[in-house]
Amino acid sequence: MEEPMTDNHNRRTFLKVAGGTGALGLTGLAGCAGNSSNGDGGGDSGGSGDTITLGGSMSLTGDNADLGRLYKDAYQETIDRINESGGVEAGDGNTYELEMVLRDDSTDASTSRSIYQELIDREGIDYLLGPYSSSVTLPASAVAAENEKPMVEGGGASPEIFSQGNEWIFGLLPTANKYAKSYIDMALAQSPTPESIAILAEDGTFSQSTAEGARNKIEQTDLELVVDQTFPSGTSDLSTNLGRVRDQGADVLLLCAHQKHNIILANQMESQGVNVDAAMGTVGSLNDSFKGEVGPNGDYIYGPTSWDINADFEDPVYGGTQDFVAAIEDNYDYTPDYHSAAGEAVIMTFVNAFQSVDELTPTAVRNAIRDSDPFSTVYGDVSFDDSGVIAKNMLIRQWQPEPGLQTVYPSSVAQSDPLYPMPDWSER
Amino acid sequence: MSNTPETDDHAATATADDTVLRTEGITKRFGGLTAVNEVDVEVHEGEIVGLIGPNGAGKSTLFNCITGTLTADEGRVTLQGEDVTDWPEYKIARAGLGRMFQETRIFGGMSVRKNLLLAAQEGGADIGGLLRRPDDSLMERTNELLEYVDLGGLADTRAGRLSFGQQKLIEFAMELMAEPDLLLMDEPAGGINPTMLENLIDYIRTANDEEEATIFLIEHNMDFVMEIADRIYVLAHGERIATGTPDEIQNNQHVIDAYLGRE
Amino acid sequence: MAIAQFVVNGLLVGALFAAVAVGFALIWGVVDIINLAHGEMVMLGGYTAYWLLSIATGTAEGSVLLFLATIPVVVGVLFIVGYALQRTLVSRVIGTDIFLTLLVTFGISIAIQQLAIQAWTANPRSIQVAFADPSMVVGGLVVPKMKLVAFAGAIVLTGILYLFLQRTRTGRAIRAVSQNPEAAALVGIDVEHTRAVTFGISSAVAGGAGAFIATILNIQPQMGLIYTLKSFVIVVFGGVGSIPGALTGGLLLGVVEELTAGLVSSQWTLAVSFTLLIVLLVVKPKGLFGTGADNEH
Amino acid sequence: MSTDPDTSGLLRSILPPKRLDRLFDLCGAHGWKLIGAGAVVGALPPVFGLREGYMMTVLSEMFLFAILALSWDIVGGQTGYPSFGNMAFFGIGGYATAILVKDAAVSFPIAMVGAVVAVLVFAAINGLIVLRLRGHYFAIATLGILLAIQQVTRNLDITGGASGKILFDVPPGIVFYYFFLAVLVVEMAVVYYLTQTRFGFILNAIRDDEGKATAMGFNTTYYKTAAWMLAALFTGLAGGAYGLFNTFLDPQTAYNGAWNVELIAMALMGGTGTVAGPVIGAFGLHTIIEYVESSFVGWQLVLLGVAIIVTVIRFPKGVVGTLRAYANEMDYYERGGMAATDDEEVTTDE
Repeated sequence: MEEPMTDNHNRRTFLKVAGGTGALGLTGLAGCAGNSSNGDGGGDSGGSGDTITLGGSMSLTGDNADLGRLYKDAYQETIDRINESGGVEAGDGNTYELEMVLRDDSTDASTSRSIYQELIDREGIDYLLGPYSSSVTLPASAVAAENEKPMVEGGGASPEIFSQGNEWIFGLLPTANKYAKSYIDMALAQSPTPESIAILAEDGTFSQSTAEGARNKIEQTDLELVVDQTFPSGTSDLSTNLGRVRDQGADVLLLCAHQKHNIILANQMESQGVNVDAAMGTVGSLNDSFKGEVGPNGDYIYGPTSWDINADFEDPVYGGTQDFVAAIEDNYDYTPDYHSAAGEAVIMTFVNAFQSVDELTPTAVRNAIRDSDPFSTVYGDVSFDDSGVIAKNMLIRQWQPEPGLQTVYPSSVAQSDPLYPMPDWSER
Repeated sequence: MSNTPETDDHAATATADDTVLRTEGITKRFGGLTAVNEVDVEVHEGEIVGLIGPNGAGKSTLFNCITGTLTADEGRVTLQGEDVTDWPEYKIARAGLGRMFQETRIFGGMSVRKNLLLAAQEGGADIGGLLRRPDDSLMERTNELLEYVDLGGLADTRAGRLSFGQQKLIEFAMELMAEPDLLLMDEPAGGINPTMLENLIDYIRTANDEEEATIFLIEHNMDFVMEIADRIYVLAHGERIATGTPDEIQNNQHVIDAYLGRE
Repeated sequence: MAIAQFVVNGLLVGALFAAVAVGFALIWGVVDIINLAHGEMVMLGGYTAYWLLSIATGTAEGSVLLFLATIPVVVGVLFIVGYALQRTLVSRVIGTDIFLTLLVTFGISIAIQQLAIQAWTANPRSIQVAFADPSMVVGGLVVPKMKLVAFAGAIVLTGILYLFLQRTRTGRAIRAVSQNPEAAALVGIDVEHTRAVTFGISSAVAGGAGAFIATILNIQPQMGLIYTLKSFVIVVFGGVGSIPGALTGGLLLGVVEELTAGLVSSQWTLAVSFTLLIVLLVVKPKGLFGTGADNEH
Repeated sequence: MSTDPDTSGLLRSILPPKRLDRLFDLCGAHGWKLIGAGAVVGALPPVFGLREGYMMTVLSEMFLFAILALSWDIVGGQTGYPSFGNMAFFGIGGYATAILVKDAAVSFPIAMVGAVVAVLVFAAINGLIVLRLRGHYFAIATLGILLAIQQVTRNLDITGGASGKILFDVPPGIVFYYFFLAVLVVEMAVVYYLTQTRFGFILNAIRDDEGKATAMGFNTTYYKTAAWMLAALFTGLAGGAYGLFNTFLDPQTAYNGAWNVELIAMALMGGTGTVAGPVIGAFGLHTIIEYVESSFVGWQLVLLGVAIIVTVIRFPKGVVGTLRAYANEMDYYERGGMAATDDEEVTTDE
């Protein structure tokens, strides 16, 4: 689970050779059934002919190459399956095959911008797949708006992307300001009902957005915000801040930060004798490596996720979530995570819109995406609010001593109930 | 005044007009140590004056107080009739004080020619002068000076590549370029071979005779200083113990005692 | 009471800053090098302890005694690393431009840090030391036991270094080289070897501090820079080459940071540290205990 | 510490020092034409159709890095004050432009003027503090100021805090391509001209021996500050444009720590204290880093570290300096050997 905003990389990720890796067309990957007709494509396939081309830039090399691959594989697998089963029956009465052009931006904003500009100008592409990470998505979304082409993205979760009044961008990840919402709802549903909450937030973009969202949420509840502290990313000691949490007797603790600080949190809660009823870290708290570092100190800690691999949602292409998981595992030799599922939903968002428009134009497709009723994908139900963000809340998972990581909220998808309140350190 | 037996004998012989440098009661302490104690010196136009004394006598400290490198704790320094005691070092230099260092300091990373061009005062500090490229007359002057000190072929060589003796000549040529009212030289004869020493004595003499250069120099090489100086000051333990012509100094009992180490 | 707690928190981490900074001060004083790779020695020390425990127990967890048993090994390994760095790389730029000496240690810092990322990933790690009851309350102040152990460890490391310099033959050689390398060479001291030993013991103490840091905070390949900079602040405060100065400076920096975090806001702690550095450089360039930092050349 | 004896044998047969020396003389005699030719060549690619995309960005960034390295060298190489905090100028320029364009809604050119003013004011205050220090203290003080500014930027509202500034509606890439090229050409011309003037000589004199320069009557503080402001001016211009070029600015990008090292490494590898060196270093190192990053992902910073170590130990004079030393290796003996009666003391390096 990577943070969707790469504000933490300490150097500029350099540009790199794009080109070649791009025009994959339909020339299938090993393991995909070989229905690869019309793979020579490219060109002016936007509105006419029997092919629709989706184009975008993605982190295919560099620091985030591993994550970029999750999107690329999910896109490709989904498009291949759709074409195998005959393509998309669009609302204009024609049937289209899908084609994808994906170029490498190595998480560099200016490279990404020029790729999108080129895809639109040179390749005549009308439907854009978003890039990875918020800082790349933001400028890319501006290109989409300038050229009036719809962009659907599953890789940027900063609220800034959607607060610019841009009507051409749609995001499938709940934005950072929603990360804490479910957690607070969950805590308020427990007994004894918590009365006070503490926020400790790192001074990075993403963490600050998360904290801001949490503050807004808290205002709508009876919770009292007893500690609200920001600390620098470079800080490696939270003991003074945790001392505050302890002295103020906060019932619920929210740490808006990355894995490094989650580790410090878990260890220093113990050593500082901080006994809260619930504690959540926003990013990196659900990783195996987090739990590996902190051992039993990580028990009872919560974390948010936008997708649960154990869920089962219906999907018109795969059948259901578990079929999607199996397909990725079989064809690509790894277990998909929420990036993969969001990638699948990006394609399905376009497909759903193509099916419902009378004529295939960027504006019509944009309107169809915006006005669509919720539809089910392996990722869950998809529909968008007025700003273009998916109408979806985070799921909450918790490290439980037995059997381990469990989805605990909302109850409709929960594997077990949250262990609340967490036991005092002296009783463990 | 000082507790030396000498009284000021030169005040009578010199008129106020031609005094280039005058120090009055210069005192400099480092912690508990008094390096220079109430020293008075005077240098008149066209003179070559020597400053001698055993190691640690405070000669270089006195120089540093004159140039403004150090600020004297007490006393005054007057240059060409102007009180420069509290001036910053660069301003004193600009007022007409040149200095050659004991260890020879030139700009090793720059060409020999640039070293000389830098020393020329014509450019000045005004923006126009700073941003103009050196003109032909200046270039000609550098060529002349380099020829004069026999280093004409090295104009475009990096100064740092030159031998110690050559660097000393370049430093001297820079002072000829700058034409200061008063030139302080710290052990000019130190560390160079006899042939070059001969040349150097020649150059200093010529500068003194023909350009009427005024020179105040520290020296350990007694033969050299006795040969070249018009007058000599002697420092010991930070105090002026004698002054006079080379002959007078050579026969002065205080000086002999000081060099033999008697208190 | 709250202020007392902040001060205690500050002293507890400040001792670790001090243990890191003494080596930095020593190298600066003796070899006249600002070792920008000093923070990487802290990092390597932390990882060495981490892997030793992992090998011994299968996980990076253990009792206090087991953890303490790794310290001599960490110190030994880092001594070798420091010694080798000086002998193979740093010695080649001694006496040249200061800028080149800074750059070479900066290059070493980047290379070690990035190799560590390649070898161990950028994930943060920490050593878990098991205590029956991890924190204790003394007079109303919360004192985590492991922090107390780390505090004591840092003080002991610093003390040993101090005694080593004062009492041993090698220590005297180091001090001689620091005062006058030429004279030291004349009386038969192997200056190159002595400088390398200085690098070695400085790295060793930093590495030992790194092991303690791994238990109470965490370790990451990129953690070094912040410790190097803190060392610089401390040494500017305490004086180049001065071990008592570095110890005082470290404790004080810890207290200042925690007081800022407690009384103002923790988001300003780093800004305060760096501003303190600049102010100190301007008003007190030779340090409060200045023994010979030369501002010129 | 000059040329490597192993390779110099081969080099000697292909390119004897004499010929290289003549080449240097030729370049020296036609400096203005070379800069002019460079400007024309730099302006050509867009004329022949390169208007966007990867190569366009790479070239723009090469110009950008050359500006940064050359600016660093005005103070670090020419004046001998190696700053480890030049990115502070870049960040201030970037933020000033971003705030003016986004919050005050002024046009790009006017915002650049504002950015220049902001950077110069900052440089003047900053210079007052750090230029009193020398050596280690100067280097670390500049780094400290960079980090302090970064922290302050993180905590202010006007800069957008840690989230930074997003800039929409920016000019197209080609505008920045020509902007960076123009700034670079102007800067090269300015530095080249200054190296031939008294002002340039004084900067070099401060580098070689500041005490002596003072003793010769130069108020070195005045000249150091002027050089410092000049470096700040060009770095700030580059930063001001970069924010818009990148469409996004946060404290991490604006005060980029890796760039801060790269720009020094570029000047060092090309050859400090020269006009061509930092530019050659920027083009060369940027190309290498690009290549390594695409071919050996994750190793580019290892390479940077190793490259710095090797350069410092083997070629501290950089490409230009090493070649020049090689070209001039004989001239001392040829031109002045007869005068060198006691030349056992020839110092080969400072």
